[in-house]
Amino acid sequence: MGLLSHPITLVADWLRNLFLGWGLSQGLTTVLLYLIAAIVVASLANGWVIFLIWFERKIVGRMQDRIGPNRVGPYGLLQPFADLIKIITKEIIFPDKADKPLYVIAPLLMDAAIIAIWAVIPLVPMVGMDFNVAALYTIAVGAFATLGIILAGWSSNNKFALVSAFRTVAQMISYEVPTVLALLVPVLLAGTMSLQGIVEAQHVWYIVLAPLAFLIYFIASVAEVGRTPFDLLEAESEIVAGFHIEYSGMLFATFYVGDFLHAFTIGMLGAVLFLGGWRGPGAEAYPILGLIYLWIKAFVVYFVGVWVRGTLPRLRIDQMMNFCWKFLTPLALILLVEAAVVDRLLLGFTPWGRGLVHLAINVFIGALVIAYARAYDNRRKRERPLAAKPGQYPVARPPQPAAEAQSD
Amino acid sequence: MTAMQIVFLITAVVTLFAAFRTVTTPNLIHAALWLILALAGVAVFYALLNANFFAVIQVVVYIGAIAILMVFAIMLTRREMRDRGKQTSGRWWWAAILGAVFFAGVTWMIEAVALPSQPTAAVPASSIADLGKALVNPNGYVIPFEVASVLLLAALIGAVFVAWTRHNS
Amino acid sequence: MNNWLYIAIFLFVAVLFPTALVVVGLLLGPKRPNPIKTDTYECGVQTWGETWVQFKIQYYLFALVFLVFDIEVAFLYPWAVAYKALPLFAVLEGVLFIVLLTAALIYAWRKGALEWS
Amino acid sequence: MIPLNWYLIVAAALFSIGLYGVLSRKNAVAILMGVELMLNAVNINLLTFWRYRAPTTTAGMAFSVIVFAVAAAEVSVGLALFIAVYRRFKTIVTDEIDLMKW
Repeated sequence: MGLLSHPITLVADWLRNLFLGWGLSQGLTTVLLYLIAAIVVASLANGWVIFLIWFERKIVGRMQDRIGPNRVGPYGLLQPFADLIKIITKEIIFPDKADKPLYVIAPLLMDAAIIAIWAVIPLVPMVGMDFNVAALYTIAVGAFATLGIILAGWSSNNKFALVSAFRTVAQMISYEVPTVLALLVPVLLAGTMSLQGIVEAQHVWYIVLAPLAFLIYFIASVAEVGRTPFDLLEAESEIVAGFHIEYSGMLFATFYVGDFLHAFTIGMLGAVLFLGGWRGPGAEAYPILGLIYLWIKAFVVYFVGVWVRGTLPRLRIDQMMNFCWKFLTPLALILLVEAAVVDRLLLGFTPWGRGLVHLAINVFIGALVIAYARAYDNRRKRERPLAAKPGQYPVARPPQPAAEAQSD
Repeated sequence: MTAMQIVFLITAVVTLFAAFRTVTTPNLIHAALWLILALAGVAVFYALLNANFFAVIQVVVYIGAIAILMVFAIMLTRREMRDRGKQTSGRWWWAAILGAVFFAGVTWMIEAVALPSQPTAAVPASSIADLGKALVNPNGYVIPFEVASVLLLAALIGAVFVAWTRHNS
Repeated sequence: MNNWLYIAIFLFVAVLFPTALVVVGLLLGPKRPNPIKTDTYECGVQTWGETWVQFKIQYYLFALVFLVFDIEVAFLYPWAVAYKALPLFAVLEGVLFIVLLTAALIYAWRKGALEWS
Repeated sequence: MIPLNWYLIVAAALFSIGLYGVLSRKNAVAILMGVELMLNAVNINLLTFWRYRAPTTTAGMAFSVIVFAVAAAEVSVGLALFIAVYRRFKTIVTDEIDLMKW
């Protein structure tokens, strides 16, 4: 029972005895312990966002051949703090026509929904809760985030905000379908909805058993967060700033922070569901190692998201909807059937044997999908060839400035 | 009075108030939001009943989908969103009397019957798996299970058929 | 029950965090509203007409298909949790459910309900 | 523990409020909201009796899952009808949809 092997149990027991020693009742002690645990986890999440904001700006800046934040502190590390201090002293504007209670509730609801996901993430082995519907819980709190966006758009009393909110909600609910279906695959393979149980069942990481489901989950989650290339909802060039156009000061910052936290949270969920969560050498003996493993895995998934964001251009809304409904959803349905039928036939296999068969079938399905997509693309090109000849720009070019009078 | 009972009473007051506002607010969007609060209250009841799965499903299905669908429908069917004028029909007092009588009658019935205040057993840990097994068990609910999927298919076909006309887009 | 207690406390904390930040922002920030500042922001152009305008049917159709797929959660998740203990026949019943769901998707697709524009 | 009849009374109240909404509202979407409240009241009863009388069986749970599916089907078709009606009559206030009055 060393500090290294059971640090959390040790601290919890110490605190419990401390509170009991003060003469508090058993129930109240439990409530206090839970409160402390919740505050620790939520602060961890929120504090981490400060680093993420710096990291993402720096990395995306480098990817796009810029320097990124570099003025405040070494490597611009203190930039987020400067931003925080600035934005916290900004005026919060309440538009005259806004529906004020809802206008304030909306960002709080959205941010709270994202923080709430952290309640069920198994950060370390053994400790933490074994909530038997945790996987669905992560979807359920997402419903409140959607609600927050509708409220923000509607209560702002602004056409841009409302149009954007509706687009966002249409996008979020559309991409929730492949998310839910892809999430069903690890639940089915593990035979439980408890995230702790899913991690424990991953003797072989589910990314081996279901790589395509992981991809779908990742893409659909990124789209649900609404990051580039799925950031139509706040396409500055089209609808000004999106559903939070009227927001300012800390209310706006709440949306902004929620966005970053959500991005990392989906990395966390991806790591828990498909990358073995806290699993790693020595994690069972030293739970703190498990936390570090989980954090690294989550960070890798998050980094891929940032990478995609820094690289790809924005999609058009019809392309985005088509991609969801006509590609991801059917593929997720096929994968679900595949996982259900194949896993039943592999009952007696060892974990690795099972994993390799699943992997082979997934690769096969993936190859088929790519071949189909190629064929579709070729057919489309044949049917509707681009007007431009090779060597020319395939897009309409602005008229060449024959005279200087063109420019204004 | 235990802590659970206090939680129950608070939830009951909030839920019923939200439900009352749902049926009385003139502004339809506000009515939809009150409805969402009432539905969330029902989810808390499910949690208090140890029906974890249903508490979560309540939020996913009702708040995440049905309420959103309603908000969309409200926005689609108003030429202007602010609702003016009376929202209740002239015979609302009839409805009020009927509701009150119904409530009184049911309450009287509930009080007349001796009901247990303790559950007969704890909820087994495997209740969700049991539900899953029962839903696909030929001696259980496999017919309702498959009929439900046909119902959903029919509902989707019907709804898309009714709502969607090409010239309307 | 303890799980729900933890979740309730966590939800409370989750609401508390952003609320605290916004309250601090309200306290520290200036409050100097004027009619131009609190007017509806539309890039400086005067707003025109009602904000709460009517929307196109497409939003509704997406929400509709989404609803059908959302209900499937209530049926397929218990099935997936029970999966390990099910005979092959019962697994295939679940697959039949998924196939019917796919039929719904295909109908909406062929009908053109999934086309934006 | 919470006595069983508390749940039943709350459910009855919820049902009555929903009933009032269905009967008194003029807007069709608002009527549907009342129907949702009534369905929820029914579901509370189903799950309450499941919890208190037969928690080891699955009948109560299976029934409420079906209620969920029926509610969803009802909402999707109902709202689609209202949208079609709105397109035809430019209103979904039920008093004004009187083509079949005579």
